[in-house]
Formats: sequence, structure tokens, C-alpha cells
Amino acid sequence: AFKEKGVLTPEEFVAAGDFLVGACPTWSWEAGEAGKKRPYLPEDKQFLVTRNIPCLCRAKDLLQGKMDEEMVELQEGQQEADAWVATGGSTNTEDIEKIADMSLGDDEPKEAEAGESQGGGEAEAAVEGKQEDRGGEESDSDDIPDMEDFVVEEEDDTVTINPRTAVSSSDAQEDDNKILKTRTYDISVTYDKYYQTPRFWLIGYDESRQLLKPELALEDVSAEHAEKTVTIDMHPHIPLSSASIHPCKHAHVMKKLLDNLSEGGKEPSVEHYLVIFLKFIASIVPTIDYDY
Amino acid sequence: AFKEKGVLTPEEFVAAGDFLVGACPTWSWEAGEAGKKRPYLPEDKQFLVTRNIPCLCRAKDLLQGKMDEEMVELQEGQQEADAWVATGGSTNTEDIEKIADMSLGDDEPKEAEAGESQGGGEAEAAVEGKQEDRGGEESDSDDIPDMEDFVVEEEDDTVTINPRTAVSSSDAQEDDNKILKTRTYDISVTYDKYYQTPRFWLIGYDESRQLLKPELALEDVSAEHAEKTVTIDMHPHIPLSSASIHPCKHAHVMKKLLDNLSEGGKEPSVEHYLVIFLKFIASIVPTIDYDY
Amino acid sequence: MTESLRFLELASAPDVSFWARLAELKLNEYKLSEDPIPVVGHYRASANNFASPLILTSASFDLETTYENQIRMEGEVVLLNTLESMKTFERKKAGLSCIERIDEDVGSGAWVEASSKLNRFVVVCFADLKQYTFYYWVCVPAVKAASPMISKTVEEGAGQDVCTACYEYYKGTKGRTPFWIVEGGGGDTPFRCRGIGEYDRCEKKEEVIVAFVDPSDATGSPGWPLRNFLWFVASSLWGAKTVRVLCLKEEKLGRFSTTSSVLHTVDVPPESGEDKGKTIAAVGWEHNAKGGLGPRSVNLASTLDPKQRASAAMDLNLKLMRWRALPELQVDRLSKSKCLLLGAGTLGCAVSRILQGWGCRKITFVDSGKVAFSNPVRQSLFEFTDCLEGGKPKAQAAADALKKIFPDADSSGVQLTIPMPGHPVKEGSKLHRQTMETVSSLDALVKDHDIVFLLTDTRESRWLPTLLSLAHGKLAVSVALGFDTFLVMRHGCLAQGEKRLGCYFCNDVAAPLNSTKNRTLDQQCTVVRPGLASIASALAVELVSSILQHPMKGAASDEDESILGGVPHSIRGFLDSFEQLKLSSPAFGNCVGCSERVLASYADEKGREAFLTRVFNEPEYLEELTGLTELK
Amino acid sequence: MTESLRFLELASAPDVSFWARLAELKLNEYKLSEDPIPVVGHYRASANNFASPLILTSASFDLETTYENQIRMEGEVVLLNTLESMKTFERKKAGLSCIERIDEDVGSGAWVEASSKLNRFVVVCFADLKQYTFYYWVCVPAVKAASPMISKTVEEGAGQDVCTACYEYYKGTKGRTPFWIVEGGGGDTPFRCRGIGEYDRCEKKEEVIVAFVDPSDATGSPGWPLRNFLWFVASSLWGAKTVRVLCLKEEKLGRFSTTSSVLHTVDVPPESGEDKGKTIAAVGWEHNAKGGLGPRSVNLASTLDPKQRASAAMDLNLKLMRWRALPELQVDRLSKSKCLLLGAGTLGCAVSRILQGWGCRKITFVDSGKVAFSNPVRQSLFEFTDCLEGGKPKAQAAADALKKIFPDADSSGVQLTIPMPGHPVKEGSKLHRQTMETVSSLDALVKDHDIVFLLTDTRESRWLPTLLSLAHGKLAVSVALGFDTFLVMRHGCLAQGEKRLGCYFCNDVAAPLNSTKNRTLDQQCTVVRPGLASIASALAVELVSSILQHPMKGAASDEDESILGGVPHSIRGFLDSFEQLKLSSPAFGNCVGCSERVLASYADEKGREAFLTRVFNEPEYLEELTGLTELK
Ligand SMILES: [Zn+2]
Ligand SMILES: [Zn+2]
Repeated sequence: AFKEKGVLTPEEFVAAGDFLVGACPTWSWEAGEAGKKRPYLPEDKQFLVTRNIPCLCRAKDLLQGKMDEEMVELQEGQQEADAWVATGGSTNTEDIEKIADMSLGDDEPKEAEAGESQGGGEAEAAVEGKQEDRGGEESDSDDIPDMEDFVVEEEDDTVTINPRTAVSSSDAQEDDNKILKTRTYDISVTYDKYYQTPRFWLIGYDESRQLLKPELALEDVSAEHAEKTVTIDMHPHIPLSSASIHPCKHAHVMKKLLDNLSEGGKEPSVEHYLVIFLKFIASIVPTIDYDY
Repeated sequence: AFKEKGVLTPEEFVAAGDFLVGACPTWSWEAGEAGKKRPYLPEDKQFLVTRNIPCLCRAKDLLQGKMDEEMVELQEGQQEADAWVATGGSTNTEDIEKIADMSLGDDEPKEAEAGESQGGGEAEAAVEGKQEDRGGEESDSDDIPDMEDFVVEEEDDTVTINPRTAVSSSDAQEDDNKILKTRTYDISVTYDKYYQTPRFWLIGYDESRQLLKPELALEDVSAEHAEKTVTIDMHPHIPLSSASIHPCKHAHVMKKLLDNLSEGGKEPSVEHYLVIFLKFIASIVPTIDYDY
Repeated sequence: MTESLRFLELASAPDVSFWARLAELKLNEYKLSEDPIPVVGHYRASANNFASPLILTSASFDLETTYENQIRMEGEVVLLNTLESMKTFERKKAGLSCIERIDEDVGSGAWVEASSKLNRFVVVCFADLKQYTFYYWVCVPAVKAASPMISKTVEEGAGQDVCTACYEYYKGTKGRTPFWIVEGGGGDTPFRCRGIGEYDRCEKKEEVIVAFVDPSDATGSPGWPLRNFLWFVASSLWGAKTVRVLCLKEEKLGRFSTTSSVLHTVDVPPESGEDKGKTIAAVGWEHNAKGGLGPRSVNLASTLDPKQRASAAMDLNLKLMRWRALPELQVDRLSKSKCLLLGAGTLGCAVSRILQGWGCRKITFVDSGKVAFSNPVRQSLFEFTDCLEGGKPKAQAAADALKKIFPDADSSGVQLTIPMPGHPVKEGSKLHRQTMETVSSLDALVKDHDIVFLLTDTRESRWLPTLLSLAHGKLAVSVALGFDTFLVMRHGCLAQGEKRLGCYFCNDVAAPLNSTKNRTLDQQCTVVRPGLASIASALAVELVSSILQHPMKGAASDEDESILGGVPHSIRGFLDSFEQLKLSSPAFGNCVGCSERVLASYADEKGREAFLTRVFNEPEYLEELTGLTELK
Repeated sequence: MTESLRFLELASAPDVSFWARLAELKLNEYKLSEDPIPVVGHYRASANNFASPLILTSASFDLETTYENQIRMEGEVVLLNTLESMKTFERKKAGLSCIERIDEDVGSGAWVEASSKLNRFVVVCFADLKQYTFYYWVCVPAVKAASPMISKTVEEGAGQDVCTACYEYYKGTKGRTPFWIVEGGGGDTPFRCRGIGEYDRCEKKEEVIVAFVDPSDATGSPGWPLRNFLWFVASSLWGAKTVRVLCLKEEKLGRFSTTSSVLHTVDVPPESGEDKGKTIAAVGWEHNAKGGLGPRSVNLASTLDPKQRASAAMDLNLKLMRWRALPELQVDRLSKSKCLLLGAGTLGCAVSRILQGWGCRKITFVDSGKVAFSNPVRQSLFEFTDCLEGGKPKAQAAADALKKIFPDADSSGVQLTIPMPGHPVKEGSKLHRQTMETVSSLDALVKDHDIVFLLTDTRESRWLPTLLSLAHGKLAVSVALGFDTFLVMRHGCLAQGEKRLGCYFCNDVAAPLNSTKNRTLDQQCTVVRPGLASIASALAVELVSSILQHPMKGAASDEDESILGGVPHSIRGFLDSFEQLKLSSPAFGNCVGCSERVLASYADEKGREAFLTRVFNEPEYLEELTGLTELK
């Protein structure tokens, strides 16, 4: 049914997941919490995860470019569903074709792709944004009064580089900002039985690896989606609530993308589903640079 | 200060009350609950009361006449305070002068006054209104399942007239309606220390002397006041909540009325305060025919 | 016209204040007694064509109450204890006993001064004070004559002269005279009113008019009170064959109405008088709203202020204890006590609830913590939402909860950490200054309350409160829990002198140390059987309730008893064996909590700060000070 | 260039699932044990110029976990019992013991198969499970050599050939090989990868390149794991003077990057090898967020679902009981029991709260009443607002309250009046039909629950539940209150056979009658000392908790003991003397509640309705049926 409706069976999800893990080894299958296993998925293939993905700047700080202009136009066209596709399609159909190509056999990484990532340059352009607050005193280690008691004298080992301080003090302003602004994300993709689609989850950490409140993950979601389609729910396999892109429109969008590919003469197999899906999600979380 | 501001001291309230009780013996002083005595009033003159005042029809059923037209005009004139005076003045200044006259020495009851009361005629005009619900199942004796057990065989005493049934069965339709529609009210006037004015309270009973919910007393208050100036509060001397005309505007209105009298050449003494006050209140509760 | 004269029943009109006062009397004075309560009712002449009822108000219980234009009627309330007994109540007997009483008043001539004595009433009722429902039935007994009075003529309207004459006479009788005699009026003779007792002096008896303040609005039928007059006076006493009765009605301003008043000419049947002495029947039990002969009920619940109802309901439970179980119980001793609860955890919550059950209003919680997720299932004042967003401060949340339970609660919460031995405060530090301020706050709190409950979860946090309670002469009660054991102990007080009972520390031979250091999770969380705290807390409050009933209160010996029972020094309970022991121990002269030297060190205002600072920093100093070190 | 080669610390990255799993292990398996818990962590090559940390997840506890492109590292977690012991933890010793273990692996050659064995890690931590805060400190110990390695040359970038060759080799090693050898690449020779153990077989050792999967993103500084390789292998084992290390970084899709990878030429100091056997120092305790050497903490409270936290917190208290106090306690026996509470008044509220304290989820209330104003101060599940507008139905209000306290509560309320002997139901009437339906409902309720609490306030309302509980083999517990006395009793059950214990009615010689008739107010309101219900209710639940721990549960003899202690038949308490007695009485053969004939009459489905109808209408029939009449 994936071509007709843009949905997946659990078996197809596993097949697409296996393809993803094979093609992008930064992704792996996880078993998750023992008590939260879904019986319709293999025990050790409950969900997909890629960890420690850097996010160098906030989506809200990104200079709004052509992409967003397009968005506005399309959304004013009143058909939300179509706007969604446009959102997905902002990394345009051509790109998706490339992905499809690549996934279909081309093993060489495309330089063109790398150029698109929101790595160094753009991040620096956004650097003047004010420092975000971490939110929620509970996750702030400063609050634990006794922690000072534990800090021991620095052991004399001149060849150790402390990544938190050493880098920023010895390197350029650029690196300093990188550290201040850099969040990391654990990204996971679960299977949503109700919508029969994958579901995308973001678990964020701040620059000192303190868990982010899920609300703060919204800063790394493009503005129009942060309010509309990102919800905070309990993660189905990890005992915490995190930001997730609600899957209610996923099937619809995927159907459109698959149709576009078909029209372009590329017949996508169900195994490519997740690769296409992640490409589409990438437009929603523009500053989180995960592999796909 | 009664002439300048329309307010009363507790002592003046007692003097005016004594005058009222003297002039209209249907009114009497009450001591009220022992625990609720106001120290600034004599122990046995805490508030004024007149009981068992019939109210033959609902104010809401009254045909809206000239009085109300005047009201609307005046209220559209945007000065609420003036509207209040007009409301008070709908039993016009002439009437109030008569009262003042009467109170000042004329012992004869005025026939003109009696004609104004909303007794028989008007009440019957309103009879077609649907039967009011008594509201609040708690006060309904029908709810007590065992009461039937208690009813004994009618003792053979042919010369007893049972006012609840005998009258309505033997007399005309008119009387029947009188009984169905007739509420009675215990009316009390307390002293409000904050506003330094009297405060008017209505405790109602239905045709079978079941206490009315205070909300239902609103049906006997003219529409424009029912929503605006009548509040339901705890009675200061009796342990129940009842409908009351909020005294926030009383001083203002009384001042106007007193000024009108002065202009008419009648110099009211503080003793007449309550008589004038009750005359003014009468327009707010048009169908409750208490003495003043 | 030879129609029977019919009488309009006098409707009863008890108002809310009547029932409220009756409820109060029942609860506080009459309790289980069913003795008749004397009351007075009042009625007026029918006014504006509207019948006047027999009005009963809170003033009815003041037998001296009179009103200028109202007729007074004496009566009594029989307040039964159960609804069932209303069914079996001997109504006939009650009616007849009224008639007998009237008969006596007529015989003694008492009726002459107050013709109102010709009528009496009786209210039989049951008060369901839980539901605020009153079941009642009123009787104004009249003699049922063998043959009826005959209404001969009825003249509507009366002259202004006679009305004015009557009004003038009536004013000033203060409601004691519903009947009087009117003479004259023929030709130039002005109408003259005289007392009803002067009938014999009237020259032209056939011209005598009896004036009657008539509550009836039914044109052809006079009001009920006339019935007894015709029987007792006109027929029996006067032996009249025909009586003229002017039934006076009111119009505006209480005056008698020329248009509504009615002159009845009544034939009194000859045999009436002869019935005297025979068994007579009394009629007059009122018809109810449905027109049947049966009681009425009135429910005041919906008209009362809910908060007031809650307050009354709380008191009801307590007052009922005095009805049968413990008439001497002085409920106020606990309910008026100001209680300070140190700790708003499992024990604090449970203790406060039992205190509230005893009617306590003033309850102050002291706690430094916030409501945690593990709390609500054990700590009965908190719920899930109190845990969100880091948790509400416990003391305040507990105080708020008490108000939610009972709006009149005078509860408050103080967020503070009790200064403790072994929790060092460096002299000169901010912490030191804060700690000393906390000591002052706690001192003031103890001073402002009557009873101090020590309900914290560490030993050392009880030290300062133990000392403060003793210093201020307050009753202190400690509750402490083990896994399945508990201790409830009242501390001794100085008033006990030589025989002073011990405090929480009296059995210890070491000063309290910081016990929170190095505690594993199961030691940090108070791992106890869930039912333990409820039992211990309830016993603590019940022990206090017993102690307060003792004339010496906190100074009572542990061997004494109050009306509630024993007042032991301490109670230990064991859930494994479901056993409970009472133990007693005298104050220990070297106690770190209550011995002379500790007290004196605290009492010395100049040295106090230094003393406390030292204790907080080196708790062993307490052992030194009290001589414990030497004993070791 | 003669600069010291510096190494980038390997940051630790435990995720939420790691802590969650650790907490679970601590609570349920390790409890007070501080034995090291073996775990595996994983890291990758630095990707996209971003350093890779040592990732710890719930999968870390499965020692077999491997990932295709991640390097596995073995380690252990030392989970301490107190925060204080983190201060005193012997960090140096822990670091050295890792080094020793590596040394062994090098010595035994185990490192050859899995060069990942050249690094280990240790996590020392304290879990504050109440606050969901974890304090932890991670060390990846490296040998601190006497003189540093010297960075001779650094070449940025690597050829596509070598990257591809390495990627091909690396794929399939399943993370066990962070180091391998690359040969060739000179001229036409293609690059060839081989295992690190094959160094000796390499012909041109000076041309050997050691490939290293490098987590570091710092250009001139390789990642931490290289440090031990250089010490243990290059220096000590190989005795190399100069080593060429290709630090491989990742780019898209896990491939090695031609641009980011770096070739280091490192001079290994000659003396390094000689240090072997000497006391060596281990470094590698991670810097914290502030850049100091100290532990980190992470609080997961705010990210967890509050309801889940509440649920976990409830279980925490129970599980902690097993740590030290009662390791054999089977908490589930009570927490999984379905409890039926007949009566949602003072007793029902109190019982349900203690049940909730024991972790019970399934609690069903049966009550016919509404919340009255007098209730909240005594009945701990209600508050003022529940009384307004006539009062909420009690059973439902109580069930709702339990959910407010604990969202996972599976509580419900059933509004029904228990059919009672002496409360007549006329055959054929609507009431009769309803009553029989109510019997069926109640029968079904008893059947669906495990424990039945009889908490009503009349004797007769306990009759049917007594019978139903016995018939369905459920544990029934009665609680009854006097003014200052209480009774808590578990009913006997059929499984006890000859030795069956009595029921609530066994001591009675009369059938229960309608006791609500003719009750005065103080008898209608349960006038009891406020603390009494708390005590009795708590004892009832604690008795049940003890009984359920007994292998025979409800059938246990009253003389037996379970691990929680005694399981008496009944407990009587006296607040006047603060005493408590345990009493026992066998089932009475003529008991109106539990004797054979009563049971049989109910069991007979055809005759059941007639039997019940008769009992409700003429309770004396029970005396007849059971032979009580004859005994009288
Ligand atoms: Zn002591
Ligand atoms: Zn039995």
C-alpha cells in the first residue's frame, strides 16, 4: 500500500530500516526498553536511531531564505496538505531523485549533498543570536550545592585535552561559539501503528550534554512546523517525553513524494521509503544534520 | 450627613426605624441571632422586619407600562446614577411628598396611596403566565418519601376551613390563582455599616410556605434591577442567604430624593429617611406590597 | 340563614430563624431530652385581604416578646428524637392538654388580663440536623363542640368610628388582647371599648359587640382563635345565646379596615355549655401543603451558606458526642487549641486531619520540603498535581489542602528548615545569620501555639523544638516511626516539677548527630509499612484529646485519667505482632533535650546564640554540657 | 616540530535509557550491593568535524551489543549507595585496576582479536532515585607515561584509496577493531589492511601505518583511545621508535573522510617501554561541564512523564522495603490484588488510602450516599466542593479522588444500596425487582475482586457481603467502630475446613435487624472519636498485608505468622485505655452469616430469590434456618 497511500506495514518498515542501516551505518536498530517492545516488530529491531548529531545553531536563528518564501506562497494557497508537500519538497524533487539514485546503487557520496548541509558557514552567520536559556532549573547541574565538594585538584597531565574548556580557550572565537551553540541530538525513527508510517523523534542535549527539555527542541524545528506539527509525547521505547513530528500527515506527503518520483521515471522500492522520509523530514529540522 | 450625602449614622438609623415602627406598626424591630449582633445598634433594635407580605404575581409578568418606557429613555441618557433616581422617582416626587406630609402629622390613610398598590386588578391581568417552578428539589416536601406515612385520616370537623384546599375548591377561579401565585415575603431592613445606608432584604416563601431559593426572589424584582442591583448574600442577622438590593447606590439616590423634597419646600427630617427609602425601594419590587 | 359558622385554620409560619434557633437549642441544650420547649407565636389581623399566619421566629423563644399590632400566643415545641416517634406521638393527648390548660386559665380568671390565653399551640417536630430538614406539625387546639355554632347574619364593612375606637384601644395592649368589648355607637353614644372581663358590668348585654382581631381573609368565616372564645367564654362562661362579633381586619399602616371588617351574629347552641366536664375533642392539627392532615417538612440546606453548613456539620459531630457518650466532654479544649505541626509529611498530614476531625481550626505546618511524586499516596493532604513543576512547598500545600477540606480552617504553612545539631553553621556566614533568624521564627511559632507536634523524620530536627516547647510551657508530642513500630510520646512539662515526664531524648545517652549523612536510599526514604503513620498519628491526637480533658492538661500524671480515658506518657506499637504498649519514663537529669543546663543555656538570652552555634557545630558539646560525657 | 602529542578526552554520553535501566537494576537487582556492573559503551570516528563521545544506552547492559560502525568499549559501573561515598571513592585504584586488566589482555594476547580491549572505562555513580538525579563520573584510564609522545608530523587529508580500503576492512569487524595495520599504497601497490596482531609479519615496519578510528575532532590531537595503544603496543610491545597513525574520521554515510582524516607521525620516547612494571599512573577522569575535574549530575525528573514518575515513586517506596528490611517481601501480592470496599465513608476512605500506600491499583467503592457537609473533615477523600449542590455520589467521588492522588489508580465507584435483612421488599414490587438486581450486581462485584472490605455503618448491611465473600472464596475483612473502640476482623474461609475462623456474625445469637429505625441523631451519625477510624482502617489493611504474605493467604491459621508478622483473627482496640487485644473465635455452626445452611440456601440458584426475599422481609427467618431459635 506504500505507493497508493504512502503507508508501510511493520514488515516493510523493517525492510526499509534494514536498507537505511545498510546504506547509512550511522543509523542502527535498537531494541529499546524491555517493557515497551512492540510485538509486531522484531525484538532487536524496534526502532532506528542515530546518536550525537550536532546541531550548531537554532532554526529560529537561520536567515529565512527562498525556501520560506515559497512556503508562504504555498500556504496562502490554502491547501494545507499541498503546503506540506511543498515543505517536504523544498529540498526539491531533484534532490530526492538523487537520493533515490544513490540508494539504488551509486555508492559514491555526492559532493552536491554535502554542500547543502547547514554546517559551518550558515551557522556562523547566525552567531549573533542571544544565548538560549537552557530552561528548567532541574536539569541544571549548578543547582546541586554539594557538587563543588567533589571537584578535585587538576591532575597534572599536560597532554590531556579537555574538550569543554581546552578547545575554546586555545582556539578561535568560531570554535567558542560552536561549543556554546552546539546541541546534540539523538534522533530516532519509530513505527507508528496507527498511521502506519514512521515517526521521527528528537532527544536533545545542550553543549554540556544536559538533557534538553523537549520544548527547547522546538527551537531546532523550522518555525512553521514547530507550532503546527511537532508535538511532545512519551517516546514509545525510551522512558522520556520528547519532541516528535506528528505522523498524521506523513502518509499523505510520502504519497506525493513517491508520485513525483514515479513521474520522474524513478520507480522507488519500499526499501527506499525511510531514505525519502528522512530527506523530507530534513526540511523540518534544517539545522540538524543527520545522515540519510 | 443625611442631607449632604444621603447617608445615616447607626443612631439615625435607629431614630428613623423608631419612626417607621410608630407610623406603620406592621414593621417591628428584631433582635436577630444572638451571635450576629452589631455592637453599634441597640441589642433589641438590630434590624427592621415586616413579615408575611403577599406578592400575588411576578414582576416579570407585569405588563410593562409607562414606567418602564421612562426608564429606557433615562437609561439611554447614559447616566446610570440619574437612571437610578428616575427608577426611584417613578413613583414620582409628588408621591414622596405625600409620604413626607403624611409622616409629618397626617394620620389619615390616603386613599390615593391605596389605589396605587398592585393589589387585585393588575395581578389578575398577569394570571396567564405559566406556573413558576419552585426550584431546588431540596426544599420540596414531596421528596421526603415517608411523609405519606404520617398523613392521618381527616378528622371529622366540618367547621374547619383548610386554607390550602377548602378555599380554592369552594371559591372562584380567581382565588385559586391567588393561591397558586401567591408568594409571601419577609422583608427586612438592616443597617449597612460600610455604605452607611439601610439595606433591603427579601426572604420569600412559596404558596405552601416553603422557603424560596433566593434566586427566585429575583422574579419579584423589576427586570432592570434584578440583573443589576440585586445580589444574593448572607443575611446579616438571620442564618440564610437571601436576595438583597445592593446598597452601593442608595446614598446617591437618597440624596437626590431628599434634594427634590427640599426643593419642593418640604424639609425632611432624618426620621423620615426610612419611609422615603421604602418608597424608593417599592419601585424595585413592584409586586410586593409592603406598608410604609 | 342557619348555616354552621366555619372557622379558617390559622396557618403556621415558622421562619428560618425559628428553625435555626431550635436546632441550636437541640444540639447544645436539650440534646436527647424531649421536654416541651415553651415558645410564643404571633399573628395579626388579616391585612389587605390576606390571611395572617401564626408567625414563629427566633424571637419566639424569648417568652417576653411582644409586638404592638400582633397577637401573642403561647405554645410549646415538642422536639422528638426520631422521625419514627412523630408517627406514634399522641397528638390527641397533646391537643387536649392545651385545652385543659386554657380551661384552667379561664377558671382562674387569668384569661381576663390576657384574652390571648384562650388559644395555645403545640408544635411537634423532628429535626434532622444532618440534613437540615425539619419535620413538624402545628396544632392550635380548639374544642370541638357537639353541635356547631350557627352563623346568623354577616354584615360586611364597619364604620370608621368603631374602627378608630377599636384601633385606639388595641394599640397598647401589646398583643395580649385579641378580644374586647365594644359598647355604644347607637345614636350619639360614641363607641366605647372595655376589657373582655367586664362583660358582667355591661348593661345591655344584647348590644355588646365582641371585637376580635381576625386573622382570617375568608369573608364568611372568622379566624380560628374565635372558636375557643365562643366555646369557653360566650357559651360556657357567659351563657350567651347570641353573640355579635366584630371581626377586625387591617388595612394600610395597621389600622382596622372599614371595608374588610365584618360583623358576625352567631347563635351559640344551648348545649355547648353543658358539654363542659364531659370528654371533649380537640381539633386543630394543621393541614399540610397537600391539603391532608399530616406534618410538613422544610429543608433549609439549600438556603444556608455552604461554608457555614460545613462549619456547623463539623461541630455537629463533636456536639453529638456530648449527647449520650460523654456529656461532660469539653470539646473546645482541643478545637480551640492552636496546633503547630513540625513536619508536613506522612505524619503531619495524618495528624492535621485528625485534629480537623476534632474541630481544630488553627493549624500551622512547618516544613522545608516540596511535594515529591512519592508523597501523595502516603501523605494524605497532597495530590498528583501538587508534585508537578518541581512540587509545591509542602507546608503551604498542606495548609491549602486543609482549607479545601474545610473552608473555615485557619491553617498556614511556614517554609523553614529547623536548625539541627550536627548541621554546622560557620560563624559569621550567611547561613549562620539565617539559622539564627530561623531559631527566632521557630521560637515565636512555638510561643504562639498551644500544642507542638514533633513529626519530622530525623532525630536531630526534634532537638530545638523539644527545647522550645519546654521553655515556653507548651504541650509537645512526638511521633516517630520504625519499619513496623512506632512511638507516640508526650513530653513532660516543667509544671510537673519533681515528677516531670521525659522527653524524646531522655532515653538517649548521646547527642543527636547529623543522621542524613551517608544514608542509602532506603534509609533516606522512610521505609515503613504504609498503615503505620495513620495509626501513630491518630493515637497522638487522641492522646492529646484525652490529656486536654484532664484538669491539669499537659501536667497530668501518666497514671491519671481524664473523662476520655488514660493519659499515658508514651505508646509504642508493633505492627508485626499487632501489639501496643504503654510506657513511662521520668525526665532524665542529664538529658540533652530537656535537662536544666540545656534549658538554662537557652534561657540566657545573651549566651543563647553562642550556645546554639556551638550545638549546631559540635553536637557533642551537649553531652559535655549535660554531664553525659562523664557518665559514659 | 617537537611538540608533545596531546589527546582529546573521550567525552561520555550516557543517555536517558542508560540511567533508566541502571535505576531499575539498582532497585530490583543490585539493591544495596555496590558490586561493579559490567557494561559496554560505543564510540565512532569523529564525523562532520564533530567529536564522537562514548555512548552509553540501555543496550550497554547487554554485553553482546555491537554496531557496525561503532567501536565497542568494555567497562563497568560502580553504583554507590550514598552521595558521600562518591567523595571517598578510590578513583586512582579504580583507574589502575582498569590498566591492569588491559595489561593482562595485552599479555594474554586477547587484545589481538579485539584491539578495542586496549581501552576500558569505569563509571562511578550515585543514583538518587527519589529525585531522579544521577551523579556520575566516568574514567577511560590511560597510562601516564613519564615523558610524552612527540608529534613529529601531521598531514591533513588522506587519499581516497586508503580511505576506501580502510572502510572495506573496518566494515564487518563489528566494532571490535579500532586499530589495524595498513600496508602498501606506494606506487602501484594497492593499500592493504590487516589485523593489528600481524605487525610482526609486516615486512617494511617503517612503512606500516596504524589505522585508528579516531573520535577526536581536534585537528592536531588524536582521540583518547590512541594513548593506550601507543603505550601498550607501539612502545611496550613493538618497541617502535616512530609510529605512523592514520586517524580516520567519518563523513556522510559512515565512510572515512579524505579531507578530515589525518596522518600523524609520532615519536615514541625510548624510556616508555622501560616504565613497564613500575608503578604507573592512570589518568582519564573526565572533566565536567564546568571544565573542572569532578563528577557530573543529571536530573531526569523534568523529562519523564509525571504520571510515570508518580507510578515509579509509589513502587519505589515498596521496593525499598525489600532492600534491607524484608528482602523476601512479595509486594505484588497486595499491590496486584483487586479490592472491593463496601462503604466509602470514614472507613472506606481511610482503607483505600492505605491500600494505595501498598501500591494497590484496583480499588472499587460501593456506596449509596452522597457527600455531606460533615464528611470531608472525617472522610479523607472528600473536600468541601464535593458537598455542594446536594453532594457528589460518594462512591464515585472517592474513586475520582484516588485518581487525583495517583493517576494510575484503577479505581471506580458503584452507587448501590446493599440489600439488608429487615429492610423489607414486597414481592412483586419494583423495589423487589431492583433489590434482586442489586444482589446480582453485588455478587458479580465480589466475584471480580480478591479482597472484600466490609466498611458500612450498620450490622445488617454486612450480612449479604459476608455471605457472598464466603461463597466466592474471597478474603473478607470487617471493620467496625464504637465510640472509642474498634474491631478489625478477617472472616474465615471455607478452605480452612474444620478450623474455619468466624465471621462478623459468629458471636451473635440474633439475626441482624433494621437498625436505622428509630435512631436519634447521635445514633444516626456515627459518633466516634475522630482518630478511631484511621487506626482501625490502617490495622485492617496491615492485617491483610500480613495475611497475603502467608503462603496460605486467607486460609492461614490465626496462630501462624508470615514474614510481616502475626495474622490474628481479630483485633480489638480501646482508645480510652490505649490498649489493643487480639482475639480469635471459630466459625459458629448456627451463625446467621456463615453457617452451612445459609450458604446452601444461597448456593441453590433456584431457591435463592425466595430465600433472600424472606430474609429481607423477616430477618428472624435466619434464626429459624440456622437453628438459632432452638438454641435460645
Ligand atoms: Zn529529656
Ligand atoms: Zn459466622
